[in-house]
Amino acid sequence: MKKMMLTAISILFLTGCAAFEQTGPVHVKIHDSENGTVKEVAQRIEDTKELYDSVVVAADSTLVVSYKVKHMNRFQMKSIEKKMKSWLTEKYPEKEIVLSSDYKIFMELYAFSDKWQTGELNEQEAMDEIEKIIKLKKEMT
Amino acid sequence: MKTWHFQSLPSIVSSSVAAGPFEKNSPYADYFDTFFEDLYMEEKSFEKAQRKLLETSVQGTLQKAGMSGQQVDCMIAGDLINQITPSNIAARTLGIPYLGVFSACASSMEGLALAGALVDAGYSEAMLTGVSSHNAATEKQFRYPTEYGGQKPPTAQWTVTAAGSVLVTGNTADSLAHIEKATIGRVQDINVTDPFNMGAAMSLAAADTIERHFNQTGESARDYDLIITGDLAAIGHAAVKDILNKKQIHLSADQFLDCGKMIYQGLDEVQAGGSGPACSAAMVYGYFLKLLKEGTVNKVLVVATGALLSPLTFQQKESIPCIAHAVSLIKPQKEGR
Amino acid sequence: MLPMFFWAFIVGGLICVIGQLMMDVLKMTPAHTLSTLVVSGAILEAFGLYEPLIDFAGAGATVPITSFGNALLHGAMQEAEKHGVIGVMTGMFEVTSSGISAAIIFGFIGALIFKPKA
Amino acid sequence: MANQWVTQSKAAADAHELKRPVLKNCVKAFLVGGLICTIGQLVTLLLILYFPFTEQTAGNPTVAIMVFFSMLLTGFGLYQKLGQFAGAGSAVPVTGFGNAVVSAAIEHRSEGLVLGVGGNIFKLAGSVIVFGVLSAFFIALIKTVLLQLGVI
Repeated sequence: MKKMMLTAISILFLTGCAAFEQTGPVHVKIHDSENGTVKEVAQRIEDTKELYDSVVVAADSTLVVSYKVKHMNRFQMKSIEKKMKSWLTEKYPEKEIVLSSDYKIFMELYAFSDKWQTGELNEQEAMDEIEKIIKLKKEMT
Repeated sequence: MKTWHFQSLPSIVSSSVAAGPFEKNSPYADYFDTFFEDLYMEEKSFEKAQRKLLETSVQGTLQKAGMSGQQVDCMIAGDLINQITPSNIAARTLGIPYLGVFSACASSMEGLALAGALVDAGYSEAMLTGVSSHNAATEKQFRYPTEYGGQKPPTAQWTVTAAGSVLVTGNTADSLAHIEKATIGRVQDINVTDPFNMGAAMSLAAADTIERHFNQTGESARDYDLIITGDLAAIGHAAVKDILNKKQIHLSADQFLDCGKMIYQGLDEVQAGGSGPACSAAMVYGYFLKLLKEGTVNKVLVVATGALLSPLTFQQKESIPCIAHAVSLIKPQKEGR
Repeated sequence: MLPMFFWAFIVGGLICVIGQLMMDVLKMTPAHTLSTLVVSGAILEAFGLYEPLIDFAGAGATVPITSFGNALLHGAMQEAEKHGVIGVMTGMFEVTSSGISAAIIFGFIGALIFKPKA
Repeated sequence: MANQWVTQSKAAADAHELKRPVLKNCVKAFLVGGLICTIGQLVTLLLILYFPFTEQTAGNPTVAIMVFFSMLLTGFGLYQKLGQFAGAGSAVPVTGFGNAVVSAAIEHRSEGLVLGVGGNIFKLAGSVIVFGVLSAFFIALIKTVLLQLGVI
């Protein structure tokens, strides 16, 4: 992968979790430059009433967003995703945008942000991890 | 065709019933001779097990009569499996001249009527006749694989795993019963297409044969202690009673019995009751012959019923043709004839 | 995740009730019932209704046989998007192959180690 | 005259027919079918938690695992008993498909591996595959053509 400057910040809003899910909000900040992006996306998700719990990871080339859909709104999961995606693409045309409401992606992203926050990963490792998650997401069947 | 009157009153001299593990639960299990512990009966397939049932039953019958296979003129046997192979292969093992018959579950009385006729006419001195059925082999052929989890409706019947056979000879005082008359049935069809509702399909065949038997012999229900149908089970048996009532033939409840209802009395998993050629054979050759021998009853009419369907015919939406053969048996006559 | 279990139970159970009614009321054989359900799954997906049901009920929609029809159509449509009409034929088993291959493999293994008990 | 007895007999038989306990059957089908799907959901969740599967990709291995369970239950003679109790509740889930395949394979083992098992394995389940494929083919064909024509 091309060497790049990485900025990644994660913000988590966690509400209403089942017993086996991690809880507690986490703020991770490395570089200030993507701070605005993360806050903006997180705010948008919080404002969308069908959604809860979000993990937003922003690097300068990639934006990975994961959230959960309230159960009764899962019927519209695909259209919500479409709406969100078009909003993000419009807003951040320069970034590769990865969007998922998949529970597995959410968990992986959460674990990643945890590791990033405790400083276990350097920038390169973090970028590799993100790539892995993106690959997992793109597997279709 | 007229009812056959067997002037010489051929004798049933011995009988034997071999049955599977489930039949041990039957309230009439005490009247069956041999039991197998599992459905395979030490054989490799259910079809082979069914053949073994028949062989076991025939050997039991011969043993009780103190005879060997060589002394028997002919064996008449039938079953439900394709081309009645269990009977054919058992005949190969036994080495007795052989006639295969098929009237589905009515094969038992078809065999007995023919055996009686051949002895009465003087063509034979000793005839063996028997039938067999095997629950799993029959399920496999007519319905689904045995392990398939299909739900059976309450009208379904449970094929009896057993074989019953008797030895018929010329009239002798030392017999279990005498064969007196036989009425061969006509094929009747009341447009039932559900193979899980065979009792209902067979109702008219049974009623028709009973009516013809009475008309042609000049007898009435009062002449018989018992009138026993083969495997009509709960629905068919009740329907036959209604039909006979309309035909002005009135049978009382304790006079009109059904082997299919009796053999599994009190067992829930069998749905409407028992079926299969061995159902009537096990009950008649095991239980009712004992009653005749003891003199508890003087005269019975056995009306074995058969549904003449194949998996092919009902899949082609053909309704189920049915038949019933009636044989009247009387208790041993000490003085002979 | 907990509501998922609840809805899997409800939706899966309801699909089975539909099957039961087809067998008991319409007197259909199991083979007719299951074939009809598979076709219904494909039709529902044609109108884009089955995938949302899976999102909502998880295994409640993927475990009943209806999902088989959905998956067949899904695979066919996916390939059709890439390769046009020819893809309809080639993509058919892309998504469903696991169920069929599992059935063949376990069926064969079962035949080797088990005997009918009856 | 004969015809009259046919109709009368049919009427008599119908009068005594044992009605299927539809409501009871439906309740049992609902409970067992629901339970099987819940077990499927549990399998899916475990696959997501402990293996690299997403909600999207966990469906296939779940089906395979459910068919495996079905093989065991069929082989030990339990699925048939479950089927009598639950009816469609155990027939409609993919475990019922597995049961149809496995039971046919086991049943025809006595006729050899090629003609018996190979030839009969889809004896019951075959129609499901045939009609699934046929319907999917025609629907996909129509949909693709309509998409290309820009109708939808």
